[in-house]
Amino acid sequence: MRRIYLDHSATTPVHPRVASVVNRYMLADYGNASSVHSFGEAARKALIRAREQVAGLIGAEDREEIIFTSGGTESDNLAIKGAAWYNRKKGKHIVTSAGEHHAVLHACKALKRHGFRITEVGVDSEGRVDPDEVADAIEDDTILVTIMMANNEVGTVQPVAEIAEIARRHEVLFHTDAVQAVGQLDVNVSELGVDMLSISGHKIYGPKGVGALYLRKGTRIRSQQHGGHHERNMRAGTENVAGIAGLGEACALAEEELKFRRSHMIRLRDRLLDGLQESIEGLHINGSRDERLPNNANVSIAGVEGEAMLLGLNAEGIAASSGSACTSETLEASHVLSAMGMKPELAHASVRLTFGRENTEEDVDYVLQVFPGIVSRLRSMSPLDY
Amino acid sequence: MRRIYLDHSATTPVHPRVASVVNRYMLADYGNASSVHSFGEAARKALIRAREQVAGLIGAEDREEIIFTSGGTESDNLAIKGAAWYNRKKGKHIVTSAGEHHAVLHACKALKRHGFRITEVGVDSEGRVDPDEVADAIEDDTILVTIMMANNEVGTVQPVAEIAEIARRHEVLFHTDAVQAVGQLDVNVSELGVDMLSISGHKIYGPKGVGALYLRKGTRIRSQQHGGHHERNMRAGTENVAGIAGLGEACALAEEELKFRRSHMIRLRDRLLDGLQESIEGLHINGSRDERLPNNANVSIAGVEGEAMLLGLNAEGIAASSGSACTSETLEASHVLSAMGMKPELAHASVRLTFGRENTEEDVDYVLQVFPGIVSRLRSMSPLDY
Amino acid sequence: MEYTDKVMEHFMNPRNIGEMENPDGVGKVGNPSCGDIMELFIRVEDDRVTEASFRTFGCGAAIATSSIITEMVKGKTLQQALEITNMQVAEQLGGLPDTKLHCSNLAADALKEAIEDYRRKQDDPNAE
Amino acid sequence: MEYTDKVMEHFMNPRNIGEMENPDGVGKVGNPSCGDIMELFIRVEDDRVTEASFRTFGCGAAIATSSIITEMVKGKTLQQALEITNMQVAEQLGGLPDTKLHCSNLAADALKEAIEDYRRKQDDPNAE
Ligand SMILES: Cc1ncc(COP(=O)(O)O)c(C=O)c1O
Ligand SMILES: Cc1ncc(COP(=O)(O)O)c(C=O)c1O
Repeated sequence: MRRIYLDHSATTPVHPRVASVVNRYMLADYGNASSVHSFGEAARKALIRAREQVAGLIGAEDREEIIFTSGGTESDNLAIKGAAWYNRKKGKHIVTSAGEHHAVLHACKALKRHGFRITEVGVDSEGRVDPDEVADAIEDDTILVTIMMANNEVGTVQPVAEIAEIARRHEVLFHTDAVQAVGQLDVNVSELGVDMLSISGHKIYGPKGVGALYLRKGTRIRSQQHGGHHERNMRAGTENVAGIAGLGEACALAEEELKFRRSHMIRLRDRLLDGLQESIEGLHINGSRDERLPNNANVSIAGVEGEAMLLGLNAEGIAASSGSACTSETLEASHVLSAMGMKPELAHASVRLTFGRENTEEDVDYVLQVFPGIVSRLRSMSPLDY
Repeated sequence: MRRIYLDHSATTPVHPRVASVVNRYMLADYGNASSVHSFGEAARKALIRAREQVAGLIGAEDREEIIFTSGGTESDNLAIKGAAWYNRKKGKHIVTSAGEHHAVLHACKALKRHGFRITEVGVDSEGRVDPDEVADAIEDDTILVTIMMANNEVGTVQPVAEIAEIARRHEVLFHTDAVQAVGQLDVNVSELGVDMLSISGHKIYGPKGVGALYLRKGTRIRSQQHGGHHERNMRAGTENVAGIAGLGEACALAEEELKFRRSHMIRLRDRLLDGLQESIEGLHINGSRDERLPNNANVSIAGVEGEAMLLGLNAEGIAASSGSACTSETLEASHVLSAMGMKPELAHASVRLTFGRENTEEDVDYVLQVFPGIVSRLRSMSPLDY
Repeated sequence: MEYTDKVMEHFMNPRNIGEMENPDGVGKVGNPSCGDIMELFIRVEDDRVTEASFRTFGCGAAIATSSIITEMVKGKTLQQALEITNMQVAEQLGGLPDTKLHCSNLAADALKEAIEDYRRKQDDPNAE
Repeated sequence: MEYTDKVMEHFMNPRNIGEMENPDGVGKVGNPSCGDIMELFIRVEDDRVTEASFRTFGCGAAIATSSIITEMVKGKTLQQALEITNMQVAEQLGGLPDTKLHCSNLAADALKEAIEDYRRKQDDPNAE
């Protein structure tokens, strides 16, 4: 059966070039980067190279501004908890938004137990944060603003540079979760003016279980994992050399391909959205149509539950995701769609299709060919109108 | 040039069988384990299988007792901080030993900032912890005892079952860092009677950047990394499916090979230690000769600094490590050798050679052939006597 | 969230779908905010369920449980039908994933409502 | 902790090793607890260092700096010798890793001590 993977915001396949780098450091240059001998030296060189590759992609000035972590979740946790604990004497207030990833929201929530206060600014019906609301939310004892660069569910791109400017004006640290943005948008830490920025390997054709935190020179945070003196004392634990080298290679690849990826994916995305809108009645596009990730198509299809659509699509070989309660571990509809003010029956009826570099127009046409049939089959048994 | 890797306690090469599993989940079954579709299903199955493989190796009753982490350091941090925060209302005192890995010692130290008290029991001249001292160190508000199973530097094996029994008698949680023990010794969580046990992939021919924490059913700790509901809410972050599958395979391999590994490595180790003692004057074996990891040879060679020996060995193609200050990031001699009461000049003169499954008698003979020459060359320029 | 083959078979080929014309009893459970809405229609003759059909907005488990209960209930007396539990429905499907067991396994509840609806109408033939 | 080729060359083939018989000056720096001990011996004629040798317990950097300073100092006047800095020694080796720069880069200190020792002996020829 034809299998079409359209869930690249959940995770991407590892690019063969990345995999071959990973293999080199698993099988040949397998040393521990702390070792004096030649195996250790090869590992250290791999770390330096990867740091340069990551720094290069995001326009960091110095490779030492890159801290390797175990993924986007850890990067978010380290940035937020690290900044909070380091600055706790200056203040205990953090500003974030209701549309953030759980890695951000739950890291903030964990800090509440320790007396930190969290303000979640809302998002509009397209999922956008209003910079003025962020400005209003900043209090005297605010120490950190964290707003994501692009939303993982609806693909909405946030006005991060503008918000970073506001934070800077108030002398508050600014962190952005750029896990979905990197590799699709121009991400330049200088132009954005961010102090910290989170990256995850497996969203950009790199390995799972590896990520990075950009930490602007001079920005001080408190380490969250303790042990050896790795990563300039910011993150203990034997460096995942193979994974880090893979992340580096994935970043180099992203830099090479950025233009192609963007135009390629926008073309596929728009072909899909236009086609779906033509062929399916009662379809609603979620998120901003303009300020949107190139690879993200997210729609709600009135009267049809999301998981059921995913199963139907999967039976036709198409891999997608949904914000329906039935696909979340908490059994609640997507907090992002809810924050956007979407009615529950539409939130449960959402489907997200996210493109990757290897998708083709034929893939889109195949989806357009089978999707309407799935919808009408499910609608034929649905009690809801559309 | 012949290259002989004798630094397996620092890290091991990834076994080809493990690498091929990792590759499968990087390139083919690359789904996110949270996804509904078939790619997600393949990933979920990989996690289940790996959990069973890890549980199998350490005799855990239920695969759900295994929590995957980013490595031994994170497992130690999660166990210690997780237990401390969960039980903080019961008490704020933790007992550990001076010979623990920094992942344990520094996790404990980090808790001090939050009002926890740490007692470090000493070790004897062979690096052993006295169970009676642990018993004496337990106070009314002790909530956790953490003592490693085998020391990573000198290879000394601790009387963990006995200490676990003491902890249980005092109704205190017991954690052991078994990062070096697993794959070399019989590690059975039921027989040992431990509540928590740390494992790291890259010490057992698995990938770096992945590890596990055994958490006995019913043992409650507080999660340290927040985000999605992964790992039964104990550890957020997209599961490193390829790495976890690799760790699982490495555990399966360890179970198959355990007997062979032990006898093979004991033979090599003893051949080396006997040979060195015969050919080098002023040589001192560090750690216990009997209660010792099969793969660990650690010696101090009076009058010769450790890093210089490593460079000499490396020039002959031999990869080893040392407890000398010059090979540590802190520029202090090994805290383990110091805790054993070793004089600084001997601590700085230590060399650790740790065997792996692929080493041979010829490797040992080659070391025995070149090592004495390196020592006499360095001694010829040393002002110290031996 | 792995479904058994039986669940997938019922999801892909659900039995007895659609609204029933002039049903003898209708049961509705769930609500849009929790993501599952189930409507069960029954026809009753001589105190036995002779026909059942459903309309469901919900996940795979919700659809499969709806489908299979329309088969399970056929030919059963009302008393027998009332004894069907959600657990039995899940068992008939070869089991359901844990989370689904607790949230999308409502078919037996819908059947109970349908039977109560039937009985209410019997008691008061003029009721709508 | 990467060493330059020059460091490794001096480490593998150190120049002028060993205790000097009847040196004109001896400098000792470092101590066992910090892991580096360096002894530098000099012979002085007409206010110039004509010969130098060393004994060192220490890491690669310690040995290489000891070795190279015995070459650097040869033929220099005492005044010129005193002007040699640890930094210059490191530069002659093509640089040293950061940590080594601060801890095992003691050769110029040893040289200074040796020259002071020489001068002390000159001032008081009976001194041991
Ligand atoms: C926006 C965003 N932030 C953070 C994460 C977490 O990253 P990771 O999957 O590497 O833990 C993800 C993906 O899951 C994401 O999409
Ligand atoms: C005894 C011991 N504990 C913990 C660790 C840390 O594990 P990891 O290297 O996976 O962070 C190591 C190895 O570095 C170790 O030897």
